[in-house]
Amino acid sequence: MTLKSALAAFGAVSFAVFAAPAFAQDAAAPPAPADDATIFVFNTMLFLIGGMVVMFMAAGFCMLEVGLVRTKNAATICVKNLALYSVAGLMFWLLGYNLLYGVEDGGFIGSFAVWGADDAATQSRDGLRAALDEGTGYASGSDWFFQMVFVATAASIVSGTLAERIRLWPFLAFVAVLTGVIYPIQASWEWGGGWLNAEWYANLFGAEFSDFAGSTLVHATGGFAALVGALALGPRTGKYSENGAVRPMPGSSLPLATLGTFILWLGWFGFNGGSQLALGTISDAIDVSTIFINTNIAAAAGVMAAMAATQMLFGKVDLTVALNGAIGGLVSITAEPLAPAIWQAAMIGAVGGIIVTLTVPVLDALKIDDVVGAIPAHLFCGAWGTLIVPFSNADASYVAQAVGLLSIGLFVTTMSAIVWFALKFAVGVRASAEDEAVGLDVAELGLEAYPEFAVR
Amino acid sequence: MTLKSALAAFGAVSFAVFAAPAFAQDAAAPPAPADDATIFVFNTMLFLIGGMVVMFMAAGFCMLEVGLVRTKNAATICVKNLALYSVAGLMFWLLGYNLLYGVEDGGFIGSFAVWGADDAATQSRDGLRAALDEGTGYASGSDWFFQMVFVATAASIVSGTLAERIRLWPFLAFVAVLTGVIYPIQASWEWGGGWLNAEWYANLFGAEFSDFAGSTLVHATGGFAALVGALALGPRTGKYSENGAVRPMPGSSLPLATLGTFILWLGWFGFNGGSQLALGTISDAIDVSTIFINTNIAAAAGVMAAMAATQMLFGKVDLTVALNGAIGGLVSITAEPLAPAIWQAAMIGAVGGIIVTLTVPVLDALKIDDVVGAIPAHLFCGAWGTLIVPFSNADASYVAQAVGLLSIGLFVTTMSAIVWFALKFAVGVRASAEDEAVGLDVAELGLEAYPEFAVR
Amino acid sequence: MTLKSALAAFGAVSFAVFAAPAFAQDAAAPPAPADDATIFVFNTMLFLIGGMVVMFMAAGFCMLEVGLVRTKNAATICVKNLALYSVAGLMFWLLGYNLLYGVEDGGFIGSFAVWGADDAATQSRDGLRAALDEGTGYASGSDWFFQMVFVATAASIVSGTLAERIRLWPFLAFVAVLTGVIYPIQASWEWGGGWLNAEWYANLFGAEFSDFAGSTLVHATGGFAALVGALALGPRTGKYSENGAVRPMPGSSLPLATLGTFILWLGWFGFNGGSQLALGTISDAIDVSTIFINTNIAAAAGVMAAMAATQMLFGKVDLTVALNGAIGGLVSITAEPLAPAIWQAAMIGAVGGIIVTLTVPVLDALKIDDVVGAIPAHLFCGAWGTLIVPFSNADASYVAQAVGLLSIGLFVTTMSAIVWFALKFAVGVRASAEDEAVGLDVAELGLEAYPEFAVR
Amino acid sequence: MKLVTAIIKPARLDAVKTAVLAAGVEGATVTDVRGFGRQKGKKEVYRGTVYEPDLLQKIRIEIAVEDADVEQVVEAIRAAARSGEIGDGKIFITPLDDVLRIRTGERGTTAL
Amino acid sequence: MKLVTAIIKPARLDAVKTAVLAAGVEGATVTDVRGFGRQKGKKEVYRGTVYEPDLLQKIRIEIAVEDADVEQVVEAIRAAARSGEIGDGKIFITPLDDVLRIRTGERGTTAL
Amino acid sequence: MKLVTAIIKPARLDAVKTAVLAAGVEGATVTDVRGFGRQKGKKEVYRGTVYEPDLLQKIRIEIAVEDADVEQVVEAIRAAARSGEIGDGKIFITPLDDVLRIRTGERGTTAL
Ligand SMILES: Nc1ncnc2c1ncn2[C@@H]1O[C@H](COP(=O)(O)OP(=O)(O)O)[C@@H](O)[C@H]1O
Ligand SMILES: Nc1ncnc2c1ncn2[C@@H]1O[C@H](COP(=O)(O)OP(=O)(O)O)[C@@H](O)[C@H]1O
Ligand SMILES: Nc1ncnc2c1ncn2[C@@H]1O[C@H](COP(=O)(O)OP(=O)(O)O)[C@@H](O)[C@H]1O
Repeated sequence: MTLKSALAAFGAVSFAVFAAPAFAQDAAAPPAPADDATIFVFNTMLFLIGGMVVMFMAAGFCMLEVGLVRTKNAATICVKNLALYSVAGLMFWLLGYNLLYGVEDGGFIGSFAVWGADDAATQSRDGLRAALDEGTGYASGSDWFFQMVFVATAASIVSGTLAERIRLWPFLAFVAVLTGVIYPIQASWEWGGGWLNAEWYANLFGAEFSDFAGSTLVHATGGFAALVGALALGPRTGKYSENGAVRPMPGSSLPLATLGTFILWLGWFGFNGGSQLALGTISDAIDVSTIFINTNIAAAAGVMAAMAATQMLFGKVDLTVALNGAIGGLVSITAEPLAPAIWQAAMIGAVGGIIVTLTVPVLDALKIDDVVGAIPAHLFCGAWGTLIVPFSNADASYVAQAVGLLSIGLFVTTMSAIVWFALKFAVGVRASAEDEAVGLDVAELGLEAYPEFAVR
Repeated sequence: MTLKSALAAFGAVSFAVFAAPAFAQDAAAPPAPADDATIFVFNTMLFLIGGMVVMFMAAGFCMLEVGLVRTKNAATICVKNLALYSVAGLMFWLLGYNLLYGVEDGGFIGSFAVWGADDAATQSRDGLRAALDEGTGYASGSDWFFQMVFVATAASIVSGTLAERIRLWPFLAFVAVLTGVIYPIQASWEWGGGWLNAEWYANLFGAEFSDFAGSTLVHATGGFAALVGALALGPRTGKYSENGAVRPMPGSSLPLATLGTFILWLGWFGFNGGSQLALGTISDAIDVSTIFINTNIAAAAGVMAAMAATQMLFGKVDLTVALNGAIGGLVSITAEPLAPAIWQAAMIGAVGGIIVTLTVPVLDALKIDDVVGAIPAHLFCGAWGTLIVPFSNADASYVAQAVGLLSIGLFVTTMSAIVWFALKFAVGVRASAEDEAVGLDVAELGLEAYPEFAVR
Repeated sequence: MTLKSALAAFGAVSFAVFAAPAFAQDAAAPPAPADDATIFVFNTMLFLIGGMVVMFMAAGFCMLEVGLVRTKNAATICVKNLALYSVAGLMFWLLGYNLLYGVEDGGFIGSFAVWGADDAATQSRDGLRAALDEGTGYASGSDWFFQMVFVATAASIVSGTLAERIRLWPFLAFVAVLTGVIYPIQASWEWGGGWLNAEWYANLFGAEFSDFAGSTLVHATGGFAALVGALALGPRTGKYSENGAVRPMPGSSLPLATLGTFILWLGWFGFNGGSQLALGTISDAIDVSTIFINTNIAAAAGVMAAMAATQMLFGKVDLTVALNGAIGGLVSITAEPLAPAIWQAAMIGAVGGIIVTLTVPVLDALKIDDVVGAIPAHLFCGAWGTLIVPFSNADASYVAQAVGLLSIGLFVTTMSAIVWFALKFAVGVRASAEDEAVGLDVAELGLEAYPEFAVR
Repeated sequence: MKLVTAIIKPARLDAVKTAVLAAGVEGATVTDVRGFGRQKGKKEVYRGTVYEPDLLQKIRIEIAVEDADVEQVVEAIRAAARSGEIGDGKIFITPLDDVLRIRTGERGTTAL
Repeated sequence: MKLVTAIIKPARLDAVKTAVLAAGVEGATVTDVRGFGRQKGKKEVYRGTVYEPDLLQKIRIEIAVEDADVEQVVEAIRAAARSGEIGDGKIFITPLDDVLRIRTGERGTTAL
Repeated sequence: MKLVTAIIKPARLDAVKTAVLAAGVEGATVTDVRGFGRQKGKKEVYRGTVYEPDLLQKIRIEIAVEDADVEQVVEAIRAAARSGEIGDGKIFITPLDDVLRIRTGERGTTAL
């Protein structure tokens, strides 16, 4: 190698790899960044590992729900959770991803196209650098995987609320539309770079809409769909008597519900941490760490707040509300897990825990039958988390947050209503009263979840 | 530092680290690879993280099996799963690893030697580079760990099939031989670089045998061992009456079985993804992402296919078959999770789900009592996945796949038969009819899995 | 860029990134290390991923304990585990971390200050290098997260021992003091660089105290606190009759206890592996791999030893003791998971399994009622693991280990006794005999863990 | 006095309870039982195997009543438990020599 | 009519069911119960503690029969339930004043 | 012979068992049941909803005794089961025509 070619090579290298430390003599300069290939792998790993634990949230929702339904519907809720995760994956491949990310800047809907991996952009040195600059320096498949497991989460929320009375196949039909169409369209408005991120929006409402990991896009969306479903279906037979009395139908296995909550808590590190979308730089690594802490503190505060609130209001700690409190805290911090100071995260989560405690009975008073408390935890706390973003993030605006939340709420509610009522009239969504009485397990599946156990 | 030494150092650097971008002026050149130490760490992390989630599959199998046996055998299946994972780890250290990887190129069996970490090769710059080129640039211990958890998987398969009637210690004796001897020898033929990878084999049958993550090597092997065990043991007392009637013995806790399936699904990302064996380059990161997607889609398709098939054939969705369908889809894609297009992965997995649905009753018709459906899911789908590799991978040959599968099947079947019958005549493997009636928990362990629950 | 600036930049680069291969011509030289930013990210990932799986141990403890208590106290143990993890996180933020790591070299106690992230040191090139040299080259938040989940582990141990008779809020008060004050102070002596690491200590006792991942600092500490609690509370009503008979109160769900054990086993890879505190270099990656192997082998040996011991002593394998054996093996290897050869790790773990088997009945003979066997597994095996460190690590001294263990034992015992008795006299810690009879679930929470299941 | 023991379908428990309370009964004891009789289990398929569950879930209600109230109580149960399908169950009437209330030690009909 | 109530070992349920069906019985009601008597629990070791379970799992079968069939049914149960070991159980015969079939309202032996 | 059937609070089972053994009883059969009567469930709050459980856990003990022993056994049960609070339960005494020990075929009081 001649001096000249060595220097030429070197020049390229210093541009490509060492662009930052141009003033490299200065010991106080920021550290040289990792090289681009390394950053690419780190980013991809973030999605894959984060995606794995978020995938495991499917098990968490399943356990939470199976623990909170009665034994006679426990196998059905298992089938639903297994199937909804499957359907979500298939629909997000066939339709969802490109509806979400195929949207134009400032647009309202993406494109109708089956997704396929495309890593051409990152195969050249400059292409990779450009991708890293744009925040897309990762394997395209890892991104798909990560986004897919998010969709499944939204669907899980619905299954919990509507448990014990919805028929299996109509439920899955709704899930297919939710995960293939409704969720992607509204998410495209924000994460796809659609109109909630448009300049006119920011000008009009003070800032772009901001939803870091999906308090609104995932959780409130699932919650809205669940709420409309609960209204379309009506409550479980016998849940509310005419005289206004509410009949408790206690969950059949609180240990499994607790396990489910722990699994969800675990998964949330992937959910929020992975939403940083990058891990290849020092600052990304620091940010992901901050997100882990805020996520954990918010959940912890949600638990303690729900425990304290149930103790004070009802004279006893209610485990099932404490579990909802953990979820409520987690959902609350999801819109902005990075910006808050720890005390802010604690406060945001604690309010989430209190919201859950207060609104669970409110839904019952309204005769909206939400079997597992998903509407308080995901919808109400999702709204709270979204609206409180400007408290810790100066770049956000309360008005912009409210407008975004309402827009998405309106869209999801309308679309869900159309689908629920279409299904209702076309095929019927609700199990017959008799099937409900014997339980969906025997009625729909012809088996029992706990066949040997004597059940009262 | 003088210019001369600087340039000398630089020259070395450009060779070591920037070998690829020799034409570094060209912006369209591939990105510079990460440096060797980084690649080494990435590769090691892939094994460690992948290994962790595969390790957790031991819990998944345990939960799946405990949910599908009757309460009176539930504690015993827990002991078996805990112990088989332990035995597998010890045997793979004492015997297995070197029997597997100590094989000569084209050979039939490795060496008899206790395994010990050896990282000498990667301690020098050139040694590391050479190791990376050969695909062995990782901590030797991380490789051992990853391979070890695979062995445990094969043993788990056996425990499910033979549940509710096999005695504890003879079962563990079989596991010791399976994980220390039988599994390693057959796996050496392929993953050790043995005869299934030999040139003569490729010449004779059109290609080397190809089994990316072990549809045959792990799953069919476990399935063959289980099948022979089921024949050696006979069915549970009362399972088949003389008039041909099959008595269902429903699983005692479908929620736990569902949890187990989700854990297995999670673990499979490590199982298949980790089998890429490298994560330090852009292309490896992309490949691992592809593997994640195909793995997930195959499982999802397996679930939906099994649900649809049970609905059509039996008039009802059968949750337990849907769970088997997930496993069937996963096993089917395991032989080749990288090459298929997504639609191919979906198809491969869906067929897996259908295979399971159709063959579960066939085994019953043959009076082969497979308590958890492991033979359909692991053996039949393992065979299917192996044979279908050439559908997506042009480098594979149908004949080569069939010959490999049959060879391994023959070997594992013969060896297992020898061990099962030796155990049968030496110490007896089957619990007495009376012990079976009261349940192995009380008979063998002197306790009950659910002592306070009233059981019908 | 002029030649001069190029060369200047280059010089800096070669110092920063390529310091090691100064003699780069030598192919036998060690491989060039990864660049500093990469190492930073790797280290941070180790903490985050390790921390995630250790966090999941909270679920593991919860399942182990809920499986080993009776149904009537199952919901309460769930609340306790959920809340203790929450309290631990909050207290370690408010008090614990700085009490632990704010200690002076050779000191006895850290500072009273709320923790906040501080990543200033690693923002400059030289600062980062210095941090890496000192072993602190990671995101400060990732470190906090990792240490926090350790604290929670210690608290989990206490909840298991005292189950079925301790009241909820007093228990949580104790947990707050344990995780906010007691644990951090004693841990500061070793991990904070306090007096157990002082030169005078090493001179006096032959070596510094050595506890890699916390056999003493985490497990024995939890065990001491639990032991004092058990003495302060007394045994469950009816457990021991005057005539010396012990009434077994079998765990209500051994499958859940088994699941919990598998989760703990999984988490332990993060617990011990993450305690390497670094993953960015080849040697760290190799070390972490070694730790994984030793951790796994010790647990496997613990299981098999406990199974063999119960078989020989009691004539039957006892699943619950085998589960304790896994934990015992894991705790035993935790003081030194890196230095032992595999056979040493196997031996250390096996002894742990035997210790558990032998001491579970001893506690009963002493009428110390440890509901889940946490004192044998965590305290006795923690002591064993600590004392045996010099067997494999030549830099440790038996005397130094014993002195450290006793010092910490004395401190934790004294502090715990003060807190337990203060709580006892101030508010009372023990549920009334009547509450104990109906079960804490109904008495304290007003609900049942398994409300539909008929319980004997 | 008589002991009236009814074997009914689980889904009818609430209705029967309400009915007997309305008929003046002050207490009853309920047991989860299984029964077989003319009613056959619905054919089910489990993992591809068709079978008929042979023992069906039933509820057993025992009520101690004064002789004078027997017919009224029996009729209340019958009306509330009846769906008209096979398997609705039976009511058994057996003699009851004496009753004692544990709390007070009262005997006979005052103990009911 | 009589009510024949047998307390048997759980493992014998299938055999007894088959036997009474063969003896002309058309229905029966089964309850999971626990019992104590001469039979002692097998000594067990749990976590190193030796103990004897004091209540053993039993099955209670209740069959309403016509007076004429009592001996035949009792004998069928006895033969099928017997293993010859302590703890095989008991058969109680108690008077049954009347029976009513809920579905039809039939009374007496036709309701059996 | 008589069949003495007691409905008691679950927490009293051990005491009652000890008492009847002391009173010379050699065996008994125990069933988990639920009951309603004068005793009301404690008001509970579940997820913010106040409710009263309507069926309470009880234990049913059946003991076959010789006529001569009836009062002694009844008194032993009463004393051991009594807490003095509403809901302590009832003891029913019903006629028992005959008993058979399955193992030996013995009938009558010798079969007890
Ligand atoms: N001879 C009998 N003795 C005791 N219980 C019976 C008897 N016959 C029926 N039963 C109980 O009554 C239930 C219903 O009886 P079945 O013959 O199925 O229908 P039906 O009540 O309409 O005649 C059975 O499941 C069983 O529990
Ligand atoms: N006096 C009794 N009253 C009610 N049930 C009894 C009585 N004696 C025995 N039993 C029941 O019969 C079962 C078997 O009785 P046991 O004395 O153990 O053996 P055996 O039937 O051989 O005499 C007991 O477990 C109990 O359920
Ligand atoms: N008439 C009855 N027939 C059958 N069982 C009854 C009757 N009355 C009460 N019981 C049983 O006795 C239990 C206690 O009765 P309850 O009226 O609550 O209190 P007390 O025994 O103090 O009168 C009830 O839960 C029920 O199981």
